Amino acid sequence: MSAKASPDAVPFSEARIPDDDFARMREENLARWPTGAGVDFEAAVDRHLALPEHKRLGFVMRRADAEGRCLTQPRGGFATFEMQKELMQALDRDGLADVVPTTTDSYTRNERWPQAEAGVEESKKLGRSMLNGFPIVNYGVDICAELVAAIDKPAIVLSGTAMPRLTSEIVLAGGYSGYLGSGIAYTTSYTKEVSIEDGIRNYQYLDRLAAMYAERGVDLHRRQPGFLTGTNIPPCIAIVVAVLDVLLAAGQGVRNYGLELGQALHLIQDSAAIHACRELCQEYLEKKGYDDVFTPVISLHWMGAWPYDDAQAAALLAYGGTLGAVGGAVSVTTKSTHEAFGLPTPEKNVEGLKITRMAIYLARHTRLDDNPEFLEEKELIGREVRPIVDKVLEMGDGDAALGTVRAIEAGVLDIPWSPNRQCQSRILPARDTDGYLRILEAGDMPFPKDVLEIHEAKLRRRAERDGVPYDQDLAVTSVFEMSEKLADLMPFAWGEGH
Amino acid sequence: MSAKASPDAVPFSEARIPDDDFARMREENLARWPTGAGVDFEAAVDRHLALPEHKRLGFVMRRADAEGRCLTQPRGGFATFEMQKELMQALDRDGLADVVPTTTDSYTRNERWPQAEAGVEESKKLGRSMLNGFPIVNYGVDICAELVAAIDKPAIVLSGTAMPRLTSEIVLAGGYSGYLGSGIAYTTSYTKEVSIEDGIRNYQYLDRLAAMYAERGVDLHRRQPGFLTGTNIPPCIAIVVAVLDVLLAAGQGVRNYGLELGQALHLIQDSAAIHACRELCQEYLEKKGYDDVFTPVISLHWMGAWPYDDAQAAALLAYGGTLGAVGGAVSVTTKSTHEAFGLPTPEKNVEGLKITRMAIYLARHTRLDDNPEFLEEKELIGREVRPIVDKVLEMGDGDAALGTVRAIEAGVLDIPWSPNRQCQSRILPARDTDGYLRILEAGDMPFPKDVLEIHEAKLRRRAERDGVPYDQDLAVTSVFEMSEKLADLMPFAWGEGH
Amino acid sequence: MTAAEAAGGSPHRTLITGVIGSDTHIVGTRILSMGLEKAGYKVVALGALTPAEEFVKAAIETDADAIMISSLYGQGELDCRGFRDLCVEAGIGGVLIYVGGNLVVGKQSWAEVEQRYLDMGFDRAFPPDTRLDGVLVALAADFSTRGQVEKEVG
Amino acid sequence: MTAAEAAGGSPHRTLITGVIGSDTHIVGTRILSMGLEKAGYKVVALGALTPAEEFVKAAIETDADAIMISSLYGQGELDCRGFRDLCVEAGIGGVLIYVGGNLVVGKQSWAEVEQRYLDMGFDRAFPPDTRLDGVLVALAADFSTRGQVEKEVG
Ligand code: B12
Ligand code: B12
Repeated sequence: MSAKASPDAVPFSEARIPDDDFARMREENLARWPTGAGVDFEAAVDRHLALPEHKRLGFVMRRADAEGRCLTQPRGGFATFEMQKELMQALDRDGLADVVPTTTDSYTRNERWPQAEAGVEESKKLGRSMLNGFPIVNYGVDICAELVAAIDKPAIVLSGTAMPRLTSEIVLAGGYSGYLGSGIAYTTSYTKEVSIEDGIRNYQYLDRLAAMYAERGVDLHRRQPGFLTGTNIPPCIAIVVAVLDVLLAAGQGVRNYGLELGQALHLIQDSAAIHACRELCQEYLEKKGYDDVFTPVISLHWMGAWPYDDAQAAALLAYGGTLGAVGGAVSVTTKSTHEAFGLPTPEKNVEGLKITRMAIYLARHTRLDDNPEFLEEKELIGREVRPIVDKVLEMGDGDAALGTVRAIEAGVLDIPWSPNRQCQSRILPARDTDGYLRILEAGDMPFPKDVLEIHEAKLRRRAERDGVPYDQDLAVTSVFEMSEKLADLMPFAWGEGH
Repeated sequence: MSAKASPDAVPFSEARIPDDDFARMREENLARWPTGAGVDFEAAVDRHLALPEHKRLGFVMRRADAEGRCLTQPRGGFATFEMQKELMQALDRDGLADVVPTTTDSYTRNERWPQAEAGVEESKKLGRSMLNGFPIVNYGVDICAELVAAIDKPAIVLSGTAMPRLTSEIVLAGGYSGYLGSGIAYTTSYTKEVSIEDGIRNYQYLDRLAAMYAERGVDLHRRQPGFLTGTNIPPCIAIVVAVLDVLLAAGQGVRNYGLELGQALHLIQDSAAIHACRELCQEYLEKKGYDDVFTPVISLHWMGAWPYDDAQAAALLAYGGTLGAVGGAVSVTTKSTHEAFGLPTPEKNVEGLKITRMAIYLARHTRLDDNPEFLEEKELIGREVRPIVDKVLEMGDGDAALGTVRAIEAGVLDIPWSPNRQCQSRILPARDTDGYLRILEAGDMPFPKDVLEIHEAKLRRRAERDGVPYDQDLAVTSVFEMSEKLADLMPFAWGEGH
Repeated sequence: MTAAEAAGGSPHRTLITGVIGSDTHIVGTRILSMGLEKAGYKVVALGALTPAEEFVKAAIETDADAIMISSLYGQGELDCRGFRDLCVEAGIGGVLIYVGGNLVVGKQSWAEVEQRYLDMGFDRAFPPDTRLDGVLVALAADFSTRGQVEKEVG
Repeated sequence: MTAAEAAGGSPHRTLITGVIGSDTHIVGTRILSMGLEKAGYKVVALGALTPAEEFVKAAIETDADAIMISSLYGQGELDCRGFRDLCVEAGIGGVLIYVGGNLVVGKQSWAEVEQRYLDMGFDRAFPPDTRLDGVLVALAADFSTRGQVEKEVG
């Protein structure tokens, strides 16, 4: 085991990894931990092809999109097999989840498998999960297959990491038909020391692997986590990264690729973002000559700080369903009223699913596709995204991989609140008077001047309204906003109240 | 005590009750139950004028409207003073209610004060409320004043009845600054034997009384309960009644008159309804020469059958806040997750308020005022409402009171699911494929042919989609819809699921 | 064929429906009445706001087999007390009496609520989420037992 | 002046901040660090994903007065075990150690969680809804007691 996979001989670029190189990379990779030996690609293909259609996420996402449905999918992982199975069954049966997740723990994500092992032992001893997810590499392929068999929906792995090589081999071999993660998004938001180049390489591996399944008729669903650091990410930033990540995935042969967007919590902005994301990704895919990549958008419950009050959290859950349904997302990834405190119990997770599902049901007919404010905002997003993506590609002489690494180093591509050392993280978002997420400081990102003026004007209006200076504190208060007490957010407006 | 006040000598019309007649009517009225003697109009005026502005609902509604706020107001009533005070304080302090209610019990509503008295005794004996509201007439003026003093918000009385004469005298004397109820809406939806004429007369009394306070500088808030029978009321029906009720109130001198609308649970239809309601009421007020009646619209949480599942109910609560905020309602009247089962405990009532308030906070910026579908729907509502109102006024030779009585008899004005014998109740609404409430059967209501064709086309599409005949069952299933289990409303779409 | 379909009504069986007391909630009783009629029963619908005495009167006049009382508004617990006695006094003490709806104030344990109504002399009590099917099955079961009893006695 | 304003920091007091273990949640520690600096403290910010050893190393190198550990992702209960011992072994056993965030997996009783961390040797533990003000007051209180003790001892 090593925290970093050995450097690959393949030169770094967006090009498809050659088959023989890939074979060698796989061999090295699978040797890093005993359970790697359990991976048998041929058997895995058969396993997938034997699954009924409704348990294949690739199929389910395509059909949901074609039928205009909005699905629900929770997150969820606990330390032991028993806990994990019980959780997944509760989400499937009681929560009516359309897609059932397995979230890995953070040791697994950082390839600290011995520590994960210790966490399992400790959890068994104490009778409660000491890990924040399921250490799926330690458990191996057969256990994956058992979990997939325990539910009657497609299963997806959620593993926020820049190092998905071994995890993905094992879970795909075990019958999981969905895998969340991407090189740019996760490396900038989940790691400190991993270089963007390594992160991208690692996901090129995963994407090539997924494409290998596809070549054998297994239409796996790959997915990009556009929520990034989850902290007031304006749609344009998420979408720039989505465009680059999907180009990288397409380069390896992926054709079924979901795009996640964290909710901005504004009905118009989120609808605009969902539409713009898909359109802009398709626009750049086309430019690169890909006309057959399926890119459904998935809307994520508020990814920033949650309120500590159950009732407030319930409203956020329901609104998240509304935003996803009205925005035309193909699926909503859900949270629970426990979000501000810790991982939800299966019951609370189920509750979150049901609140969201009912909210989706209620709003499933409503679309804002010809609403003037929506059209305006969507257009603005285009004006924000294209200059950045164009510049990134230009910096890479047309290569998305090279361009991204150079652009992040130069701050041309920047992520708010990123822990990664390579990322300047000088861009700073804040919420404006109308509830839109805007850019307070752009760092070195080359947004057009007129676009930045719009952002500044709107945020200056907020500073005025709040009677505070126009400074970084606008960003900090925006981080806390949704976690504030209702009595502070919306007090009785007259008299002292209480 | 008598269930019906003695017939008034004044001829029945929309005209203002002459002062001397009114003085006589009041005298007779106050003599009907001992607590009537506690009413002292002069002292009452002083009591109101001594209240701080923020405890006067007339003021608070005007300011909320001017400032574009959306308030929250729950319902709530229990049998004894102690229970009622505790409830009101919880709603005020813990629930952050902007307006604090006192709901009367159903014996009080039907002027069965001795039965109410027995209910109080029984409640004290059993230690739980045996009445579904507070028997405020039995308790009298001073207790009203104590309740008003116990909170720091304006207080409103909710008393679904066609017989508000004595109740209103007592609570207005006691410092309540808001009173919900109207002659047409409540008589058609809360009574079986009371004639529309008597119901209108009774509310003319109340409106005249409120206007008498206004003449002395006390800007009370009167309010019309446009939700009617709460059962899939299409906006046009509610608005026709609102127009007629506000004309009657204005005729007695009322100038601060809220219009309630039960939510249709469709973002576009509800927004359109809220705007259309206010505009159409103003249009007819103007026609009648009233240019100074303040008519804010209040949006009510779903008034039909609720789901039995807490999570589903929570989504309905939150969506109700969204609908009110986006629609531009000045206030939302809230329910709780206990709705399908029974009166909520103070805790559950508080929770309902908080979920709604947070939902309002989240959507407070969003408006659909120039959304094409919204504009179309609003226009359609106008085409539905005007022909009916015009016909009603024509039948009354321009008199709204006479016209209403004749129109209801003739079925020209009809209410779905009405228990009232005078009401044909042949009109039958149902939900269409796009989630709009439409008219399945119009009875004798003179809607234009082209309008009815729109409704029919949309409902036929639903029958097709559901694969059911185009018949009354569309209406019945629409009654149950929102109370169905989530697994039935929105099952996993592929495979058997569970 | 579901159990409910099997439990078709008979036009020889007359059912009184209505909402007791000062209760205006008419939707449930109306839909129930429609459903019972469709299922084959003869239904006499008294509608909302019906005093207890009127149920008894209607039952006597139509020689009814069952009285189906609705109460939604929470005060049914007061309104329904003594209803069986009223029937006994009127000489129809053996009539089948059902009650259904939101039978008490607030969300209370259904088992307790049901017991309270059984103690009052109701043959069955139904919670708020009752649907026609369950009612048809119950009626069929009770009528068949009663038919049996009558036969055995007769 | 609020209690927090009164509790201004001192540039002579050095605080180490960071997120322990494999934990990437940087927002809280970053905002905290900004706030502590603004309040007058000298702050050495280690950022996310910081091994326990690095906290100790930084504390020794900067002669720090306190270590402010964040843990959000739930595995802090494993990461933080033995942290005090590490300090003792490194010869800075007396340093003030705070920990804050979502300190365990799931929503558990705060009183129990706090006790668990106090038992591990932390001077104070802070729940998820902690804001700067409360931290400033605690630091001021602890530094003044320690100042006193040092004075008394010295
Ligand atoms: C934003 C966020 C993320 C972002 C983080 C971006 C980044 N790089 O920082 C992303 C999306 C990347 C993310 C990832 C993950 N997250 Co996360 N995340 C959150 C979220 C929604 C908000 C955190 C936040 O930024 N809050 C705002 C800041 C300002 O507040 P704060 O961090 O709480 O800090 C304040 C206080 O806690 C206190 N404080 C903090 N530290 C200290 C230290 C001291 C000494 C003191 C005195 C005070 C103090 O003061 C701070 C300022 O007021 C929380 C849930 C929530 N709170 O709503 C979950 C949450 C923390 N995440 C959680 C988890 C599990 C994860 C993941 C493992 C993914 C998963 N399983 O779902 C990964 C972690 C990967 C990894 N290796 O670490 C869980 C932890 C569960 C638990 N403890 O039981 C939480 C609680 C959500 C949940 N309920 O499941 N997450
Ligand atoms: C619509 C409605 C109204 C409408 C009624 C319109 C009308 N004229 O019918 C309006 C707005 C007028 C109204 C008024 C009031 N309502 Co109301 N109303 C409702 C609501 C939302 C739906 C009722 C409904 O129509 N359901 C649909 C029908 C089809 O279902 P159902 O009535 O439950 O009937 C089914 C079953 O119960 C069963 N069933 C019913 N009766 C019987 C009888 C037998 C023998 C059997 C076997 C089965 C059976 O079968 C039926 C069909 O499946 C309910 C809450 C809910 N359920 O969501 C509250 C509710 C019934 N109302 C309530 C109250 C208190 C009132 C008011 C007093 C106002 C107030 N305080 O808020 C007034 C009553 C005034 C009065 N004098 O009666 C309370 C009762 C509280 C309690 N029991 O603790 C409820 C539960 C709401 C709540 N949680 O507070 N209401």
